[in-house]
Amino acid sequence: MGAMFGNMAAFMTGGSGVNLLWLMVVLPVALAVLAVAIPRHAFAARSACFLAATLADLLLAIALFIAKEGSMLLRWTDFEINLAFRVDPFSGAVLLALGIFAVLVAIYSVAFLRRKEKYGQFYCYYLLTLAMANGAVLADNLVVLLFFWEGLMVTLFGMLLIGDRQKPATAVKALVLNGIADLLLMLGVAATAAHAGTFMMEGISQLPIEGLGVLGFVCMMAGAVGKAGAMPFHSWIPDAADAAPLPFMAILPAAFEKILGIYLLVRITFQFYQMVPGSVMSIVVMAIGAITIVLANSMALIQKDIKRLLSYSTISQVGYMILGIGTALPVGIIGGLFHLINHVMYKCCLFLTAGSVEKQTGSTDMRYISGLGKLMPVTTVCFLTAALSISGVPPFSGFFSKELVFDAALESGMIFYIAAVLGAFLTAASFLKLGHAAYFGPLRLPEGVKTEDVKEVPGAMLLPMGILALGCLIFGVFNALPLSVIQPIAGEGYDFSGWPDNWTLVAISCAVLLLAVGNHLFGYRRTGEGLKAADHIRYAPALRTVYDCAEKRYFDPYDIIMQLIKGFAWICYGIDRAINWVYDVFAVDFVSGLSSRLRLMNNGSVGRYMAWSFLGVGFIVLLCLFLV
Amino acid sequence: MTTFIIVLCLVVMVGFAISAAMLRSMLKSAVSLAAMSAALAVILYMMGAIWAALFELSVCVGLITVVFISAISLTTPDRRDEAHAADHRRRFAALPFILIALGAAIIAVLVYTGFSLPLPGEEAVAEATFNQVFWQTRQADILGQILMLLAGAFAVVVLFKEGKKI
Amino acid sequence: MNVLSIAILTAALLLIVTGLYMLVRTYNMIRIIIAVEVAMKAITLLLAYAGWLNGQTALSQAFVVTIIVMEVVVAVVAAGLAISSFRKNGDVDIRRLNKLNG
Amino acid sequence: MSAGMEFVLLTFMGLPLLMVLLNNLLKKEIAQKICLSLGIIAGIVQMAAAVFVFASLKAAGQTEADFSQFWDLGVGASRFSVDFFSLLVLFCIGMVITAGFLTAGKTLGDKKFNFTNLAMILLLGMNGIALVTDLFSLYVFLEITGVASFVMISLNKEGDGIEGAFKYLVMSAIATVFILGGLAFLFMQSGSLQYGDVAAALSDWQYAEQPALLIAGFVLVLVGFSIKSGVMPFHGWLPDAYQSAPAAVSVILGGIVTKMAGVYALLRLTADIFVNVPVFNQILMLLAIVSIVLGAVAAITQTDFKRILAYSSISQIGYILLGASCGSAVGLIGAMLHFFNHATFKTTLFVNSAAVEIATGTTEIEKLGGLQEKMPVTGVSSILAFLSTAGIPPLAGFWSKLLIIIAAWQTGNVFIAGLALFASIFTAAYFLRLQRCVFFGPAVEGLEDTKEVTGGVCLSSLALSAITVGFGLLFPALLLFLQGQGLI
Repeated sequence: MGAMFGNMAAFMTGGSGVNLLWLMVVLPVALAVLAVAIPRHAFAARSACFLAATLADLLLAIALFIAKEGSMLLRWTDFEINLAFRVDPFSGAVLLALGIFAVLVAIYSVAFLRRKEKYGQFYCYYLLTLAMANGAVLADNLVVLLFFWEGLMVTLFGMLLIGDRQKPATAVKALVLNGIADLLLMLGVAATAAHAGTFMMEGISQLPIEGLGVLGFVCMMAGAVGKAGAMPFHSWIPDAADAAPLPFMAILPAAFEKILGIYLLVRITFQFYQMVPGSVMSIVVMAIGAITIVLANSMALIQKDIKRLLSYSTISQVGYMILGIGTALPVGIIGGLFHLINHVMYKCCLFLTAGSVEKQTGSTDMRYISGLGKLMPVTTVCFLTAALSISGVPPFSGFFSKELVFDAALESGMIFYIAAVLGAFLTAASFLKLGHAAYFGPLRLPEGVKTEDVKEVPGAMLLPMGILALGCLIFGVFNALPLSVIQPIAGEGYDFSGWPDNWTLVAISCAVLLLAVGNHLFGYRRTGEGLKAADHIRYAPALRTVYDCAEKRYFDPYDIIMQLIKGFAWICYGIDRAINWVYDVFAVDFVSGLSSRLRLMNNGSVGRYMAWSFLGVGFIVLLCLFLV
Repeated sequence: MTTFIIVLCLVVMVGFAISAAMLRSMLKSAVSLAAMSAALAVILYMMGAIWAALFELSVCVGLITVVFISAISLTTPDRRDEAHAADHRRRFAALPFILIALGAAIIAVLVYTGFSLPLPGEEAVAEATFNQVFWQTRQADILGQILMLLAGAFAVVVLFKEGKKI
Repeated sequence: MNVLSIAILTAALLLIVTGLYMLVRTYNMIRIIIAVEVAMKAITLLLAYAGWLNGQTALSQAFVVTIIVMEVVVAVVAAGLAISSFRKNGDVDIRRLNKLNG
Repeated sequence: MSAGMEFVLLTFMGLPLLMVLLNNLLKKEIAQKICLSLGIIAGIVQMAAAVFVFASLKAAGQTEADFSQFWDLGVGASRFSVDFFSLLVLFCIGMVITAGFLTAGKTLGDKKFNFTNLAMILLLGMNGIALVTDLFSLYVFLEITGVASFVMISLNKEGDGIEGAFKYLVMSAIATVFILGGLAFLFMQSGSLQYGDVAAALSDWQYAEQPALLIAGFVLVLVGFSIKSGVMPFHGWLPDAYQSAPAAVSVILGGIVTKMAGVYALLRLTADIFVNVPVFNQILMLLAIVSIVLGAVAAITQTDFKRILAYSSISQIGYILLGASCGSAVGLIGAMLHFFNHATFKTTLFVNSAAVEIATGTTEIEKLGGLQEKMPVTGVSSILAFLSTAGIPPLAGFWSKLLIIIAAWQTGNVFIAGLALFASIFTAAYFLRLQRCVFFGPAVEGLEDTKEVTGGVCLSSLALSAITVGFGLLFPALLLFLQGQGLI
């Protein structure tokens, strides 16, 4: 007992001085509980508690980022499954990023969720998600990592259920897809631990990818990529966009899941395992990235709803990061991570602008809204900044990270470069369409919404959007700032800040952008509507069939799995009926029959009771004769 | 001599027990019970348990019989039930045969296995008198008796008092 | 061989069996109480005999005296219940007591 | 041992006696008003005293303490003494008595005065059972407990009370005959009925002069206490007695009385006396598993709230006895904790049944329905108690059941352990049925105006639910404490 407390004390203080690591997890959880405990009507108190939690978390993250390292260990079993936390420069930076986005989206959510039902649940899940994400980043033990990873899945499920409790199909879909990814991760963790001979992450270093390592690497990578939302684990995100509150989209699929997935991917590919440029594994990862870029972008292009378009675009941007990291070249890794930071910023910002639109007009469907630019100028400016950044227009941040990824892709193979450039074209085209349709052009509002009601959103919602939009610009112009943090992760002596070295690539990128503008103008001329600017691609001869199939969800991996499962279930049905009969009919009849017999036995006559007792005595005596 | 008296009393006890079971009249059953108690008192006396014998005589033969007789007189049904009486005889007809068979079986088993419980010699008998033992070592029981009598008193209050109103 | 031990044990067992047989077979509440008393006589006999056997006569007497007191109170309570039942139902037939079942 | 503690020890026997005296010496009008408060005071003081004595014993490093104040006892005397288990049980008794008296205010009308007298005698009887160290004194206090409960069941002479009481009396008398017969045989061999002496006489019972007598002795004792505790197939009287008792009485009866009279005694016997008699444990284990399964099965088709609880009691008693019969420290501790838990959650449920009876006038579940919205406190505490009974983590019942099943597993009787685990499904089944019929679903006609019962009933179900939840959450700490004591 005493020893346990001593252990606990050492755990909390980290041996010397105060250890903040455990606070990163415990504090949000505690405040989540507190936020729920506060009465429902005290919106202000709950929100204050909620904001305080995210702010405190940010402060802790800053402290850890500055401290750069620290660790703690609570030994609870003999076989290495210990609660171990560790922070190093990389995870410190990731924690800081999580903290910043958590605060920004939290401020936005408070304003967004005012006068909405179930905001308390949202706060609670939000803080729990934060705690789980912190735990997953801090974990220094594979089992602990897995624990927090699964915790994220649970909070994700909960958040999706807030949106539409009556039709939990989306939540179930997300749960199934994430569950598959997590199962793969679990398998990967087991294989990796067996391969390395330890669960402690600090003890796993540069394993060769061979034998058991192949299984471990592939499965863990699938888990990480699945969390990040790359194909084929992506299909719940657009559906979630329909169901869940928008701050959820901004924080989970756009920010946290990307950060965590890519964080784990980097850890796997460069710490746990030794991925060599040009190796089979590298090509597999790059292929996933490239396919994701092209397919998701082409889906994004044809969407008519802002949220769905952003969701597909989110998926496609993951492709760039995976592609960059998959090259295993320093420039690719740095590009991928830089793109991650940029992506999270502009995509967060984009989702927040979409949230503003929804808050004011009640819809995000571009068929009903148009020309909001004059009514919501600040939102429009933020949108524009972020859209320019995501399209890769210099000197916004997205341009620089994309250039790095292009560089690495070209070095790894022409095909990947072509895919990346095609993706850039499609991205630019889809955001041209989005911007044109929603913010410019003639004013159009959904039925029942009056023009005078639609005005700029409150300051608390503008502030996070503004900060993020500004960030897009700053990280582009002063790109040395983020790169100085990212570059040490790939190794010593790399410097990719400033203007890209390869002017040819820059020229090609600019040409692609111009091509996208030209394409948009062509489409606009043909149809006369910004929304339909991409229709010539949508209804192009060969693509038409493919898109039709895609819209009917023939390519949705979840639906394919479900079809397969349905077939399997049909086979199982017969067996199931038989077993069910045993449970439903046989067991219930048997038990209720027995119960009725026992009731008859107790017929109210004391003589009967005595008779049973004497029978019992006789039985015991007989038993005694046998036993003695 | 002691053995003879005790065995005789035992036979008397079993006999009265059978009559208590089989006699149709409740009153006679109660009296049979009293007779049993009296026989038991004799046995107790022969075993040297004088106080116990005294209590058995005064309480069981006296008090309990009074309780039974008053209870019987209070619960006499309004009508005599001849069918019930015949039924009673039928239900208890098997008892003597069961007892004879069982008794014979038990005696046979005990004799066959050479069962015997020797009485202790004089030196092994504890010196303490009933007074010493009862008042000095059984105080918990005495407390229990007091409580039991209290409980009996409250029981009488609850069970008999309000009955008059009905 | 000891006649006394065999006789007392046999008699005690027969008394208990008589009492239990009466308990099961009778329909009269008062007779049930008598049956319990019959069985208790056998117990008294056994306890006194046990004390006689191991030389603890005084202790066994203390037991017997206490048992007698307990017995009386139980008999009084049981008689009280029988009388209450009689006042309620008009007789002391145990077969009437079957409202509670199942 | 401090003098203060000796006085505190005396409260276990002295205070209820004092309350009886007070109740009867006061003017009748005053007594009618304050009698329930007297009972509540007695219950609460008993809980406090139990905690105090426990703390003093811990502080002094002792495991048991005799009553020596005012008692000048000879050698080999029957004396009162407490150890940790008795203290736990005394605490339970105080708790249930308090809950019973809190319930009595709304249910008993003008019978409060007699109720108080009898409940105090009952309390004395139960305390005696917990405190004695002599088998014969145990019988004496059993009989006191029995007589007091017979009268309390028939307190309400208009209802079925007399029937239930008489059945209980008859079965209890048979049990007494068996117990005393067994004691006589044991006494023949041991020459004393002190727990220690009997245990010594039984330590090598195979080599005794007449092992048959000892076997007869412990079989008879086992049977007697089994009847008293209502184990299947000796259970006939138990549902009838519970169902027919007035609400407040069934709280006390179902919560603690039959457990004290039968189960506690059996626990004492297995822990202190029949340690070296494996046969005893084997038979007990068999009875226990039969009770667990059949009790739960029988509860499934019952139609009366209290009767379901009664059958559930039979099943739960089986769990306690299963733990005790394992013969290991883990099993015994599991049994003791389950004893405590059972006292808590079953009292909660009986208080709830009393609340339902007060609010609607019936306990037949077919006539009830949709009370959850009308009686939220009752409904929620009932759910908590039922989850604890079914052994759902992290409520208290889960932990004790877990210990019991682990202990059963360790004895090698995997089949029995599995069966005990499996029976939890039946537990869940009958409680779900109860919950659905009484609390869920639409309100039945005629019950639209039902209101939550306020006052003592509500208070006691809340407090008991808090204990169930709190104990469940604190259980790991308790486990660490027990580990620290070297008990498991």
